[in-house]
Amino acid sequence: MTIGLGHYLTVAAILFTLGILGIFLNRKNVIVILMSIELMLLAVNINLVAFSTHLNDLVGQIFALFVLTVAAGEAAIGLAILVVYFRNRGTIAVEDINMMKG
Amino acid sequence: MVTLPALAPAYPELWLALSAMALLMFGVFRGDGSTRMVSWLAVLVLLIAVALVAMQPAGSVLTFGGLFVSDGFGRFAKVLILLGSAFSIILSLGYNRYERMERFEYPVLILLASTGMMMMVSANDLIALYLGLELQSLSLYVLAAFKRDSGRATEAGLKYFVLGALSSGMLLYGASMIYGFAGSTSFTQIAVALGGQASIGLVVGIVFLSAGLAFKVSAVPFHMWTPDVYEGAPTPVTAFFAVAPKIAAMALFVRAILTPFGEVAHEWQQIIIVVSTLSMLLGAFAAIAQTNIKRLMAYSSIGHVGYALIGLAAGTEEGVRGILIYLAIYLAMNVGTFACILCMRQKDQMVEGVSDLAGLAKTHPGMALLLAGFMFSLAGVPPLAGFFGKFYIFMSAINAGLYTLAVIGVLSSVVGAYYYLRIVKIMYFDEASEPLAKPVRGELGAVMTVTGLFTMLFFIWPAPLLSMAATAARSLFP
Amino acid sequence: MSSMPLLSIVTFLPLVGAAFIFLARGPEEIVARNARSVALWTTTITFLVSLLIWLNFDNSTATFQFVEKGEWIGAGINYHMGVDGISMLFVILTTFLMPFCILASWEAIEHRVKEYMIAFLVMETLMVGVFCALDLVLFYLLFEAGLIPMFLIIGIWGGKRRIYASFKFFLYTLLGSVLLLLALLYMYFTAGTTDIPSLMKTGLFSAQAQTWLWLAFFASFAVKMPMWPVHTWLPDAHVEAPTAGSVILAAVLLKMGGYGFLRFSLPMFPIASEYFAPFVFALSVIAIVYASIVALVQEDMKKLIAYSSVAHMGFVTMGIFALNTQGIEGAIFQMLSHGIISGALFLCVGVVYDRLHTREIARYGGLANNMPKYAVIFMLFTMANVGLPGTGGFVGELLTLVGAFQANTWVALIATSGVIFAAAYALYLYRRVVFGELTKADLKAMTDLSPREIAIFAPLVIMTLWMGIYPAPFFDVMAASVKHLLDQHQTAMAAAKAMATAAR
Amino acid sequence: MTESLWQTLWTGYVFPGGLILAHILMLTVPLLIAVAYLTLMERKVLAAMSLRMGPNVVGAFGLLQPFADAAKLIFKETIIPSGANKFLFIAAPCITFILALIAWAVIPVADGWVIANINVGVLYLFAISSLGVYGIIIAGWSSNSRYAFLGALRSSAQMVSYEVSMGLVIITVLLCVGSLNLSAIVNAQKTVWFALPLFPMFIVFFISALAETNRHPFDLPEAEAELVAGYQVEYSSMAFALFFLGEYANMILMSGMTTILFLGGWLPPFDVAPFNWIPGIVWFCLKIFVLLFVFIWVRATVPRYRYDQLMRLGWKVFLPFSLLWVVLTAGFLLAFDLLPKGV
Amino acid sequence: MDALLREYLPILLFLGLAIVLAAVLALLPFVAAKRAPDPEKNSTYECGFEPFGDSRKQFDVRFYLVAILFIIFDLEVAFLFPWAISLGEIGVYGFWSMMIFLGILTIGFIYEWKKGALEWE
Repeated sequence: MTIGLGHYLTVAAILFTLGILGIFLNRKNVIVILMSIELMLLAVNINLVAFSTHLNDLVGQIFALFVLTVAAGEAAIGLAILVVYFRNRGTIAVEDINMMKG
Repeated sequence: MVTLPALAPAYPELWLALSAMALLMFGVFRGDGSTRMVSWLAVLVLLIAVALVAMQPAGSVLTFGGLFVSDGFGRFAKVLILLGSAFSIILSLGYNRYERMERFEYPVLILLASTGMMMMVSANDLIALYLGLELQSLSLYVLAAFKRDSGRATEAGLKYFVLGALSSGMLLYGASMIYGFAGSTSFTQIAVALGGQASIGLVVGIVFLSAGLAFKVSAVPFHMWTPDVYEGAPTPVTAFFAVAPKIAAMALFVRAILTPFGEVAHEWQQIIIVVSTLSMLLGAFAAIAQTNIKRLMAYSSIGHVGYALIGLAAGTEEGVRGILIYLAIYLAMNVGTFACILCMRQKDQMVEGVSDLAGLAKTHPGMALLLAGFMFSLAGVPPLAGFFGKFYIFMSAINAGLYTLAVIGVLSSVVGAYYYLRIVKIMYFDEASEPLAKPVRGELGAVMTVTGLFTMLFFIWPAPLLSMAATAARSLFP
Repeated sequence: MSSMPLLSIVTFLPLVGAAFIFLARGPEEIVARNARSVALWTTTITFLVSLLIWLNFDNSTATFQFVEKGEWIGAGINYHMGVDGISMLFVILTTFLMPFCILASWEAIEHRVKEYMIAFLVMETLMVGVFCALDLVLFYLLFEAGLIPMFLIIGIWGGKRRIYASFKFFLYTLLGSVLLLLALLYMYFTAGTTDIPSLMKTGLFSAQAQTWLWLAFFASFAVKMPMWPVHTWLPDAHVEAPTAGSVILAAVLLKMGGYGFLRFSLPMFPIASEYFAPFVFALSVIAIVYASIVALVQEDMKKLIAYSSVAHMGFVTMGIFALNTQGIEGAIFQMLSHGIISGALFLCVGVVYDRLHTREIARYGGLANNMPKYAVIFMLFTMANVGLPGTGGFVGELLTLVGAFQANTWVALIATSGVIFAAAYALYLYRRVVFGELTKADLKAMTDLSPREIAIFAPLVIMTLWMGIYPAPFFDVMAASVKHLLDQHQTAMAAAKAMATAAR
Repeated sequence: MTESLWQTLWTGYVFPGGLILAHILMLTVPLLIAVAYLTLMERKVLAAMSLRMGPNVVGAFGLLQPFADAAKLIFKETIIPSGANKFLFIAAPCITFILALIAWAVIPVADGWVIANINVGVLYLFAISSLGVYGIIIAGWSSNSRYAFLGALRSSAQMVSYEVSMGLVIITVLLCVGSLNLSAIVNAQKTVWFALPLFPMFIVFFISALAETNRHPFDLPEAEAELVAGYQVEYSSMAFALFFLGEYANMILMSGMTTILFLGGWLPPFDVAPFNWIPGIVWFCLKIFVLLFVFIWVRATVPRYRYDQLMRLGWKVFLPFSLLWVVLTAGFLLAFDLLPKGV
Repeated sequence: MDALLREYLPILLFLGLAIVLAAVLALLPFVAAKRAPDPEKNSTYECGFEPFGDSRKQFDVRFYLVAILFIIFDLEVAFLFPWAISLGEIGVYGFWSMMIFLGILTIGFIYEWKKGALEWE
């Protein structure tokens, strides 16, 4: 059995789905949500790199590099917001994020 | 040896980015005392950027190896974005001082977000799209939580961040699929590669891309963040959110769907129609029960996005023109409305209840008149500007044969009219229990008046805006 | 004459007055006084200027006169104004009634006078504009814009349930007219223009398209008219609106629906009009009978008059869709006379309301004793409302019935019963208010008409009698246009039949 | 059929696999012995510098001391604190140890003497050394002790702070080489060791290496007076020993990296006889030895930094300085057309 | 197995060996040493005091700052790696592109510095 494009895509799709599920099903901690987001972005990167190899085209890898960078920036800002939130509320449990009902 | 790309088409963006950094340095060396000055400088920077955009030569120019396009469509949207940002900075001046969040980062962040938005609008490639979008989003996340000692603001920031990041992820996933199945990230080349038909992988990509973008424009069913973020974020930030990013995301939506996938409209039209319908209906019905005016404006904006999406569903030049006109008018109406909301103070405290407007017609007749104008305009009652926005949107829908969508649109606009009327009713028919504080701040009054006059007198001479929008729309359909 | 943009002057003159009032500053009482007089002067001058239109009107032609055309939105949507025999009289009607409205509000309105006067002047501009507009978009714009001042008039200066009434009025009308908007857009794309004279050239739309477009237009005009069963906003709006508001509502706003049928539905969708005529007949007849019966049991004077308006509008729609000269001319005349008579009736109610602040019929009685002048005037208008020969009401009603007889005997027969009902409820009202014992103390204290009130009623009395005794000038004005309308209709129907035969 | 299958298995998998394993063992065993004797060397050198004897009871000159220590640690009880996460508590030292070992996979000890000659060796090293933080953080967190947790935070903050400037220093070297392959980097120093032209960077790198390995004068995390023993406070027995081994292996690794990046790896100082008679491995070990001696020497002589001083040095001095140096190096190489071209 | 993966095989094997070695060493005391746990011994070290509360609750926000700064600068280094390798080929254009990037980074760095993000105590 050779490992082809389809396998990479499947893995990426599974990871991506896990990431989304992690965001929506997680009822405990916001940090887990941040990690889920990272998981999603990683899934995308797998996709990009797999396609890049498959198409023999470097653009995908460049895209992946940008995604990595932006993901880091996003994580940094996410953490910062989380810290500010924690200082205000003293908790980062998901069920406590309910000041506004909607 | 790589040659230097032509920078001229990106002068406005470069100017903005450089100025933002210069102002950051200026601010950090001068301290928070310089906020007012930095704010006005930022407004100046934005206006100069408007001039730079306006000075761009006509026609479409590609640069940065095809990643960046400067065309009529982009220029139109950019002017709107820049004006929206400038207005938001002006609106924030009083509030920020008042709420003790007067920090010079605020205007700088708005400048950076504007830079990102302009890149979004000019993106001709999935990578450029993503980078612009993220530059914008990251700045916005921070802005949402800018009032860092407020529980609501930080909660809003957190929610916005989580859902924004989720949407970015979905958009990216879509982008990766499109890249993989079309073999390119360039919009132009994707269109060429498609040759009029889309494979299943590509359709998945389009769906995810649309979902991500729908998140950004807060269209149903990806709207969950909007009411909470609008309510929680500091009011000037909400005002900013309601205009500039929405315009940018909408313009991006249009370009990212029409340029590469214009030929395969049948693959995405249904999605847009459904999203648009749901947005209009939810915007109309959910707003009825709101008591917080910022929340109400959130639902209102969801509804308006629904209308604007009709133009995209049509997928025609008229549709794009309709969207652009709609966005321009939407900008004026929302900025004005938020200027009014920012005037809502009682006993040295900001208030946000719809009922706090009671008796406004007696205590502040001028402001009540303007706000009533905005409300009627948002409801789409002629002859106010809001009517023309809807007029051109529905025109494109009718022309594209989307009769059902148009009928749903007009019917939901009647429902929507109900809650706008309710505000007018509260201002004019009810008695004030606790009148709002006087007087209205100078710059708020000025913004209100300018946008109010535009909204109310637009019908007298609408031709210039319409022809500009038409020219802009044409550039998307070479 | 063509050098002067007469229609624009008439249309926008009130706005100038409104601007003056808007700019007024100072103590509230002085502002109020100035606002009243500026408004009165503006409306009077507007009326006088509008008379120039009639004086210079050419009765012999059916084409649009006093045409003005200017670049506006572009892409075939222009600022295009003009009047023909059908619309001219409505313009005059509007400008004629406005000064009375201002006068009627002279003392009745005590707070926010400035805004009130502005709202009325803006309203006048919009109403005149609607009748003059020769561009569909312009028409729609003005047609819809009227909602805003009327909403405020009812909502701010109205009665107890004013909020409910104003919302109902606004949303009903808006709901009806948004469909018109879509139809308008469709027409724009099919015909490539929104110019009304161009659109009136028949044969632009297929029979199927006509059906849908007709329905969309109908939705709007039927609500505005109002026809049964979408009339329910009218009694509420009438009851809650201030007197002048009711006058405007009954006298002018309702006519926009009828005017719309004549201007759009008949000439632009002839096949659909013919097709839907029985449907309209049915609704009209129901409206006449039903509204009359409902009027009989009303306890509120204004509500009673409102229902009588619904019934009278039934005659109008019936006349219009009779699709013959008598029917249409009768309908137009009926609208004009109803405009004056119902307006006058509301003013009559306003007179007593100003004194006793109630409109409950049972609270009154025996006013003939201490208010003889009032009793006479009220009597005249009540009779005119019933359709007594010699008053304006008679001519219109008769002609529409004649027209209806030609079209459909049964319809006409049933409609005739409406005349009897009308007599019943009108006289019942009059008897209960004016005749009888004058028992209650507060009624005894009521004074007769003041000179100002007499000044208001005098011209209305004259008009009513004139229209009843010598209606010819009115018919002269409209004859050519109505004939043209019907000729065109015949041609279109013939063409359609020829097509249908050819297809077979 | 079966025979050929066996044959393929043998020639295709087992034999090359065994060969690689043998390589690995040839590296690992001396490395572990070196680690053991490094501890002894440290004690001896420190003792000598403070005019003491150092260990001298177990075996001649105390040469068997490391083995005695090892035996003692093995027979000690591993105490797992009651509030600790057991799995992570044990895993943390393992991670540190494993990372310290596998980084060696790409280090060329002599020309061609490398287990995996991958072309992104520098990236690999960089990645592995970044992962080192995990062992520490996990240790601090899983111990459920204030001291351990704070110590872990401090030392990871310290490590990441200096990693940035280390990265920038490596960039300057890469600019001169044009390859990420470690052997290529060594070979590029045939004319001159990078320590000379990039002398300031060499110094920055070495100091950062001290901080990276939590060595003196940056051993704040385990400063007795402040934090008892930092993240290791709850550890005992072999779990502690693994940390210990990892730390010393890292020291050797850092010395090795410094050697490769700045001191010409296995190259002799002058490519003339008699220097080039001596095999490369000897030069390599010699250079590492010298550097290790400096490590210990620094410990004996330099006073410990305060934490704020430490962070300031990392962020406010090293980072801007190395960033500037990157720009200067790139500009210089570009201006004088000295950049390596082509691959 | 292609050539690229073959290059990494030794690392994989090395990793396996290291894991085995670490596991053996870590678990050795559990076999060799006698165990006598008691609550006092197992309690965490807190200078002789009774340990109280969860020790992981709150810590200085500056550690977050360092983490955030690290992420940003480490990524910058990630961009510098390929740039440094290929500077010979991308020449002046590449050089100035990176200088712009570093310039922006420097502005951010100055901002942090002035804002006191780099201060301890």
